[in-house]
Amino acid sequence: ACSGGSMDDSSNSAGAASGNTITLGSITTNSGTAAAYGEAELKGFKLAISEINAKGGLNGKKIKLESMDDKGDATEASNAFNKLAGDNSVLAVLGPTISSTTAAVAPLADQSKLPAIAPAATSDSIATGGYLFRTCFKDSYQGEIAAKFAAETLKVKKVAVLYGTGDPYSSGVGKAFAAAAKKAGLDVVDEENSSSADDTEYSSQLQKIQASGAEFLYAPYYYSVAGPYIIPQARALGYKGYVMGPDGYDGLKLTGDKSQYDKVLYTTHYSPDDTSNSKVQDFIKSYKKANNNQEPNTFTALAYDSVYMFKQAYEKAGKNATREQVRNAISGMSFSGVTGKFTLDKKGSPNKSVIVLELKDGKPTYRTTIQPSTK
Amino acid sequence: MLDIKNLSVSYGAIDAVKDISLHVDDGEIVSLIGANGAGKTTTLHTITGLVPAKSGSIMFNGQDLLKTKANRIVTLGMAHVPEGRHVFTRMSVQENLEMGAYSLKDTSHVAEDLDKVYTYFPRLKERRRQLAGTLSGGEQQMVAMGRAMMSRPNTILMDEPSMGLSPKLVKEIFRIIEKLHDEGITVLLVEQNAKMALSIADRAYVLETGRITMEGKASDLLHDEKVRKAYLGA
Amino acid sequence: MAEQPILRAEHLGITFGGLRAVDDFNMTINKGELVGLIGPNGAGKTTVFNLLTGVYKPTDGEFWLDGEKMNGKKTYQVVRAGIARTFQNIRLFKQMTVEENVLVAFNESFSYHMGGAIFRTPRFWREEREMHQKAIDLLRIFKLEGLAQTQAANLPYGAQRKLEIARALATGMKLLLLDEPAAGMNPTETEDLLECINTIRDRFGIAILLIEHDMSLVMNVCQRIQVLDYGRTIASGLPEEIAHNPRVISAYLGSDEDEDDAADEAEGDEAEGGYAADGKEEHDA
Amino acid sequence: MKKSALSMKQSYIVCAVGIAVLFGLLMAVCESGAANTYIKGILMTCCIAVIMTTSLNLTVGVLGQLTLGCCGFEMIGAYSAALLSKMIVAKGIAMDPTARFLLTIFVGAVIACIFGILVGIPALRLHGDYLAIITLGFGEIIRVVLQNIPAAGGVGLDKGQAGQALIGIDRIANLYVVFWITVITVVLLFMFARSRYGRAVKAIRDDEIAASASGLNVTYLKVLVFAISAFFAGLAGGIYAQYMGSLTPAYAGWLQSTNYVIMVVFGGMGSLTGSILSAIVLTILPEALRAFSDYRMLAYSVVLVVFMIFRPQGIFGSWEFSLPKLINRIIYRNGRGGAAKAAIAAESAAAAGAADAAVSGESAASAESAGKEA
Amino acid sequence: MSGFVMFISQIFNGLKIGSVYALVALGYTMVYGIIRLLNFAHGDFIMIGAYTLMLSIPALAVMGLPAWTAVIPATLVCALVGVLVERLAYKPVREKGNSMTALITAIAMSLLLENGSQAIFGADYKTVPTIVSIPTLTIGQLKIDGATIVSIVLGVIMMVAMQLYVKRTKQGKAMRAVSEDKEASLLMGINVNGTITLTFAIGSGLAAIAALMYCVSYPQVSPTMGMMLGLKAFVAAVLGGIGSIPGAMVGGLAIGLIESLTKAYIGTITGGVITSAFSDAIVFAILIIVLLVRPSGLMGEPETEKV
Ligand SMILES: Nc1ncnc2c1ncn2[C@@H]1O[C@H](COP(=O)(O)OP(=O)(O)OP(=O)(O)O)[C@@H](O)[C@H]1O
Ligand SMILES: Nc1ncnc2c1ncn2[C@@H]1O[C@H](COP(=O)(O)OP(=O)(O)OP(=O)(O)O)[C@@H](O)[C@H]1O
Ligand SMILES: [Mg+2]
Ligand SMILES: [Mg+2]
Repeated sequence: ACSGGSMDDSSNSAGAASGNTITLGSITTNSGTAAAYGEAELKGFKLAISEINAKGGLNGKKIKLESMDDKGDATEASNAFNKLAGDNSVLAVLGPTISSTTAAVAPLADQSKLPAIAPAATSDSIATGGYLFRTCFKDSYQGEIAAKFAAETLKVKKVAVLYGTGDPYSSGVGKAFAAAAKKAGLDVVDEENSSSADDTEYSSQLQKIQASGAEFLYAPYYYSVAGPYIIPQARALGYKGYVMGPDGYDGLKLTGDKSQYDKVLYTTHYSPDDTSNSKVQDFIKSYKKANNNQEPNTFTALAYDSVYMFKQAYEKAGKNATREQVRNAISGMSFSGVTGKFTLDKKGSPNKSVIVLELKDGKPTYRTTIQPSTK
Repeated sequence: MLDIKNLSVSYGAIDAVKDISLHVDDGEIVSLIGANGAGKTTTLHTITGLVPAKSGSIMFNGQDLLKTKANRIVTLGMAHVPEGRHVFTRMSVQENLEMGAYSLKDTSHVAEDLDKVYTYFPRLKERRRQLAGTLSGGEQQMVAMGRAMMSRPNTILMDEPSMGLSPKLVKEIFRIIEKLHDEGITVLLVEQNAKMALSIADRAYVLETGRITMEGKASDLLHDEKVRKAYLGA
Repeated sequence: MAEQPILRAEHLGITFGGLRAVDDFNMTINKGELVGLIGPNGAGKTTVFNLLTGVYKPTDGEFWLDGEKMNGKKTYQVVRAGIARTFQNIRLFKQMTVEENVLVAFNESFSYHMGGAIFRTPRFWREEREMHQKAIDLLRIFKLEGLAQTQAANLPYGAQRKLEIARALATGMKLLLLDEPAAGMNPTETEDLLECINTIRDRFGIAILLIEHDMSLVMNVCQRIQVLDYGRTIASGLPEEIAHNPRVISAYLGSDEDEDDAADEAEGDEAEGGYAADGKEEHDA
Repeated sequence: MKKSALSMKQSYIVCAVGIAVLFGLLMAVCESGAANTYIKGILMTCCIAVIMTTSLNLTVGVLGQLTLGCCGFEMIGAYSAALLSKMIVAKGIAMDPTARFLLTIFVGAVIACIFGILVGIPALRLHGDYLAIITLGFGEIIRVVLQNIPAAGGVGLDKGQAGQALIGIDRIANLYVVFWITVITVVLLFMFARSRYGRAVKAIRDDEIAASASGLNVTYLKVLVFAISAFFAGLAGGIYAQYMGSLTPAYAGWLQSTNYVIMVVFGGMGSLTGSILSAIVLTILPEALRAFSDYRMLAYSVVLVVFMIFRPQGIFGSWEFSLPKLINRIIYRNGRGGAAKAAIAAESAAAAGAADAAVSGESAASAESAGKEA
Repeated sequence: MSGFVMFISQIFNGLKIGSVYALVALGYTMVYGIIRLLNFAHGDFIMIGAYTLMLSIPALAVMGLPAWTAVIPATLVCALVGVLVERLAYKPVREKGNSMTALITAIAMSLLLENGSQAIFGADYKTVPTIVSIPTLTIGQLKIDGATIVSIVLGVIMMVAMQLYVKRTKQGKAMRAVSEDKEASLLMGINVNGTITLTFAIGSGLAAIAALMYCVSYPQVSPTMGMMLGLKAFVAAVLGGIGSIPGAMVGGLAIGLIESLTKAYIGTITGGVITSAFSDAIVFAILIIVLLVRPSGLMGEPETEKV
C-alpha cells in the first residue's frame, strides 16, 4: 500500500485554462549569489506579460504570473514547481533560472505533465525534450560556435581557455570549446581552471595564459566576473590578444580604462543595434521605458522570448488548451523573437543562429552572425 | 561605612540569601562565617553588583550600591577578592596587578603600590612575568589579593582569602589583613577558617542557609558553644 | 616489605619552559596506606598528581602501579589501571545531575554494549538499575543522596568537593589522589570529611595520597608525610617528625617570627633565572 | 503518588502508539489525495531535515563540538547511493525499487561513516572554532573533489561529465519508507543518548579533562559520535538523492551545512525533540513565507535573528518533550512549569527505577534550568 | 618570460588578493580576540563599506574632494552598523545564550545584511567609480600592481597600531581583561559593555578600510560580495591563529600566496592530475595540515589550561 507514499504519482489532474485568466508560474533565483540573473529574468517575464495583457491578452484572457523564488537551491525549486503543479489553474511554468535547479525540475515537469520553458538554463546535462524546453543554446553548442569563429573568422592559431569547474555553465561551455578547438585544428596552448566561477582573482591563471603566447582567450564566465575581473586583470598582465566569452557576457559593465575592453567578443542571441530585427528594437525600447532607461541583458531577452513562445504555443493549442496540449504545441515549434529565429530540436533545445558582438570603445557592436551548423 | 538592610537574593528558584541585614563601620574588621552554601559568597557578590538583589538595600558611604553600576563600585573605594580567585589567566602576574589599578585616575603611585604588593608576596615578584593561568592555586590566590590592594581601596571584601594557602601563608594573610586594618582599611571577611577569622575580627555574623542567625563581638562568638560546635570543630 | 607496593615512583621530574616544577620525585605507597603530600604553594604537589595521572608527561623518571609501568600512558588508561583523582579547582560535569556525575565514572564497570542500549535488553535494565543503586550508596557516604537529581553546577562549594571524591571512587581505583579536599570547608565540615576519608579507606581498602594545607586534617589521617618545596622533596617521615622538622617549619608551616624569608628569596631568584630563559617574555609590561 | 506515574514500559508503549498515530495521519492524508505532490515533497524534505538535524545534534548539542561540514557527508552518501543505484540499473540487475532504495542509502551511509571516521580522527583533536573551520574545510574539499569527478556529473558513471549536475537518478524514495527510516533514526539516537554512552558523551561536553580522569576514552567516544552523525548524514543524503533525482556538488558546501547547525541551535542544543521540531519548522518556514515574495529571505533572516535574541537557548533548551510525561501531567494534574516537570521526573524516576531515573533526572535538571529561564 | 620572473609575478598575484584578505582578517581577529565571537557578519560589513564608498564617492566629487576620502563616511557607517548589530543582536544573545547561539546569531545577521542590502540596492552587481589609479611599477618584465603595495603597507600599519593599542593602552588591556573574565573585569572597574561596543566599533571600522582597498583592486559591489571574502578572511584569521593580530596579517598573505601558487603550479607539479580547479580545496587542505601541527594556528598562543 505504498502507492500513496510514492513521490512519482501525478495525482494532480492536468490543469486547463478556465475562467478568463491564464496563470503562468515562474521559478527564478531571487536570493543568494545568482539572484541577479533571476531578477533579470523576472523583469523579462513581467515586461512580456504586461505587453500581451495591454494588447488584450491571449484569446481575450489576461495572463497572471505566479512568481516563485528558489534561492538557487534545488530542493526549493522542486518545492516551488510542485506547488505550481498542484495548482490546476497554472498552465505552464517559466524558469528555473540556473542549470542545477532546472536539472532538478526536469523530472518533475515530465511527471506532473506541466510544461516548463527555461530561458537560460544552458547545461547539457538537463533532461529536456519531455515537458521541459529551453530558449537559450546549450553550452556545447555555444562552445563549438566560438571555436569555429576563432578558427574561421579570426584565423588565430594559439588559443587558451579559462573556466570555473564549480559552475556548470562555465565548465560546460569551456570544455566544449576546448574539445571543438582541438577538432578545428587550433593549438590549445593553455587550459586553466578556477574552483568557482565567482572568484575575484584570476591573475595567476592569466599570467600563465599570457606566458603561453596565446593570441585568443576563451573565458566563459558571467558578465559580473568577466567585466570587472578577468578582462582588466588580463590586460594588466599585458595580455593583448582576443578575449571571447559566451552569452553570459551580455550586460557587461566597464571598469577603469575603456581601451582595455577592445578585442573583447562574445556570442549571444541578439544585437542591440540590429535594425533588421524590429523585435529587438521594440524590446529594448519598451524595456527602457519600463526600467528607467536601463539596458536589458540576455537573461531578460531570453525570458521575454520564453513568454512569447508560450503565447505562440497557446494560440496554436487553442482556447481552453490543457497543459498537455500546450506542451505538444511547444515541442518542435519554430519561433522568431528577440533572441533570433529558431526551431526547437527533438531534445527541446533551440537550434538558432548565433550573433557575435564585439566591444568597440566599450559598446557592444554587431560583428557577424553564424548560422546553425546543420547537424 | 557599609549598611545592608533586608537583603534577599535568589537564583531562579533557589533563595540563596533571605532578608539579611548587616553593617560594617569604618575601619572595622567584620567577619561573616557560615557553612557551605550558607550564602556568604552570594552576599559579597550582591554588594559588588555581580549578582542582582531581589529586595533590600545596600548603602555604602551614602551611595545605594544596588543602584550603582557594578563597574562604578570600585571607584567608590570598595575592592573585592572573589571566591575562586578570578585572575586573568592569559595575562602575566604583573599585568594582573596593574589591572587592579585600572580604576585609578592618578597612576603616579602604581609603581610604589606594586612594590608594596611584592613585599607582601615575594613569590609573586619571582613570577611577575609568568602567565597567571599557569600559577599554582595558592599563587593565584596571592595575585587576587594583591590585585585588590592595587585599587587603593578603603574597604575590602574578602571571600575565603586563605583558601588553598599554606599554613605559613595563611598566617601571612591574616597578618596582612591586620596591617590593612592598621592602615584604617575596612574589611568584610568571609572565612572558613573561623577560628582565625574571629580572632582578628572586631565583630562577626553567622549565616545559616541564607539567614543571619547570630551576630556580636567576635571574641564573644569565638567562645560561644554553638559556634564552636558548628564552625570551629569540637 | 614483602608485598608489592601500590605505587612506586622513581626520579619523576618535569620542566615547564625554564621552570623545574618537579624534580627527582620518589615515593612508594603500600596497600591501605594514607600518605600526605604537603608543601608551600607552587611547590609542585598538583603537578605530581598531573604526572601520576598522565595529564602531563614526565620529562624524566618512571612510576609503577601494582608493578605495572604507567608513564607514557594516557589519562584514561592510568585511571582504568587504578589511579583516580580529584582536582584542586573543582572539575565537575556541571550540566549533569549529581547522580549522573557518579554514573559517568561507573562507565567502565558497565558491560552492556551499543546493541544492548539500543534494544534496551534486560541486561541494560539490570545494569542501569545496579549502577543506580551503587551510585546512591556511594552518595550516601557523603550525605549527598538527597541531592542526587540536582544539577552539579548548583551545588554549594563544599558539596561539589565531596561529589568529586564520590566520582573518583566510582572509577573503582586502587590509589586515590585527593588534591586539597578540605579547601573551602570549615573545621566542622573538615572533620566529617575526615570521617568520610577514613570510611572509604576502610571500606574500599585502597591507598590514598592526600594533598592538603589543613594541618589538622593531614596530621590526623596521614601515616606518612612527604614535603615538597620548589619541586624537590625536603623531608618525609611520620607526621610528628614532619611537624618538628625545621626546614618544613621554615618553608611551609611557618613560625610566628619569619626568619626564613631570606632563604625563600634566594631560591626564588634562581627560579626566576629559569624564567628569563623561557619564552613568556612578551607579557612583560 | 508513586502509582500515579506511568512505568517505563508503559511510557514506551505510549510513545509507540504516538508514532503509530502519526503514521496513520500520514497515510490518511496521502491515500485520500489530500496531500498533493507539493505537500508530500515538503513532508519528504522535513524527514530528511529531521534525520540531518537530530544526528547533527548528537555532535553539536550532546558532544558540544561545532561542526560545519555535515553536508559534505550528506553528499558523500547522496552521490554514493545515486551512483550505486545507477550501476544496479546499468548492470541490469533486477531488484525491487524499495529494496534498491534501502540497499543504496545504507551503502551510502556506510561510506559517509567511513569518511566520518577518517576525518574525525585528526579533526577532533581540535576544539571549538578550530574544529568548526576544519570541518568546514573538509566539506569544501569534498565539494571541489565532487566537481572534478567525471563519473559524478551529467548522466554519471562512464558517460559522466565533471562539473555538471548529476541527473537521471531514479526517484524511488517512498514517503512511507522514509517516514519509518526517520522514526528508526530518531529512536536509535534517543536510545544512544540515554545510555551510558550518551552520559559519557555529555560528560565530555562538560569537561574533557575530568572525563578522561573518570576513565573515559575521550578520543574514541568523540570519533564514535562523529561517525554516527556522518552515518545518518549519509543516510539522509541517499534519500535526498533518490527523492530529488539530481545532485549538485555545491550542496556539499558550508552554506548548506550552516543551515543544519542553525536548525540544531534553533531547536535547542542537546534536545532531540527540539531538533525534530525545528527541522520541521525551519523547513516549512521559507515555504510559508512565500507570501512575502521578494522579501522572503529577508523575512526569514529577521525571524532567525529575532528568535535568537528572545530565545537563545532554542525552542526547547535542553529539555526533551516526552509524551508519557505530558500524559502524566494531564492525568495526574501535577501542575505546570519547570518545578512540576522536575517533580514528575522525580516521581517517574522513583516509580520506574533505575534506567529512566537517569533519564528523567536529566530532564529534571533541565526543567530546573527551564524554570530559571522562565 | 623567464620561469623566475613568472614565479615572482605569481608571488605578487598572491599578495594582491592576500593583502585584502589580511585587511579583512584583522577585523575578524580584533572582534574574536576580545569576545570570542566568530562574527560571520564581518564580511558583510565589508559589503556595507563598499556600498557606502560607491554612493559617497560621487557626492564627495561634487564637493571637489578626492575619491579616497570616501573612506571616512564608509568607516563611520561601518562602525555604526557594527555597534548597532552588537547592541541589538549580539549583546542580548551573549548575555543569555552560549558561544554557539552567538555564532548562529552572527550567521543569521549575515543573512539579514545580505538580503537587506539586496532589497535596497538590488541583486545585480554595481561598479565602483575608480578611487585611485595607483600606477603599476614595471621592473623589466615584472609588473607590480601599486594597489598591492599600498594595501600591504596599510595592513602593516594597522597591524602595528592595533597591536600597540591592545597590548599597551589602558582600553586595550581592558579589552583583554574583558575577553577573559567579565566578572573580574567589573570588579576592576571596567565598563564591560562599553569595552565590547568599542571593540566592535573598531573592528567594523577596519572593515571600511578593507572595503576601500578591495574596491581599489576589484571595483565592484554586490550584496553577496562579503560571503566568500568573509569566509576566506576567516580562514586566513584561523590559519594565522585567530585572536592574534599579527597572525591575521600573516594568515591573509599566506592564503593569497597559497591560492596563486597552487593555481600557477599545481598542474605542472602533479603532472595534470590535480588542476588549478582544486585551488580552493588545496587552501583548506593546507589549513587543515597547519592546524593539526599547530592547533592554534601559526601565531596564535596555545591556550594553556592549568589543571
Ligand atoms: N549560580 C548559581 N545558580 C544557582 N544556585 C546557586 C548559584 N550560586 C550559588 N547557588 C546556591 O546559593 C546558595 C548559596 O551559595 P553561596 O556560594 O553563596 O554559599 P557560600 O556560603 O559561599 O558557600 P561556600 O562556603 O561553599 O562558598 C547555595 O545553596 C548554592 O547552591
Ligand atoms: N602548565 C604549566 N605551565 C607553566 N608552569 C606551571 C604549569 N603548571 C604548574 N606550573 C608551575 O609549577 C609550579 C608547581 O605548581 P603546582 O600547581 O604543582 O603547585 P602546588 O604545589 O599544587 O601549589 P598549591 O598548593 O598552591 O596548589 C608552580 O610554580 C606553577 O607556577
Ligand atoms: Mg562561597
Ligand atoms: Mg595545587
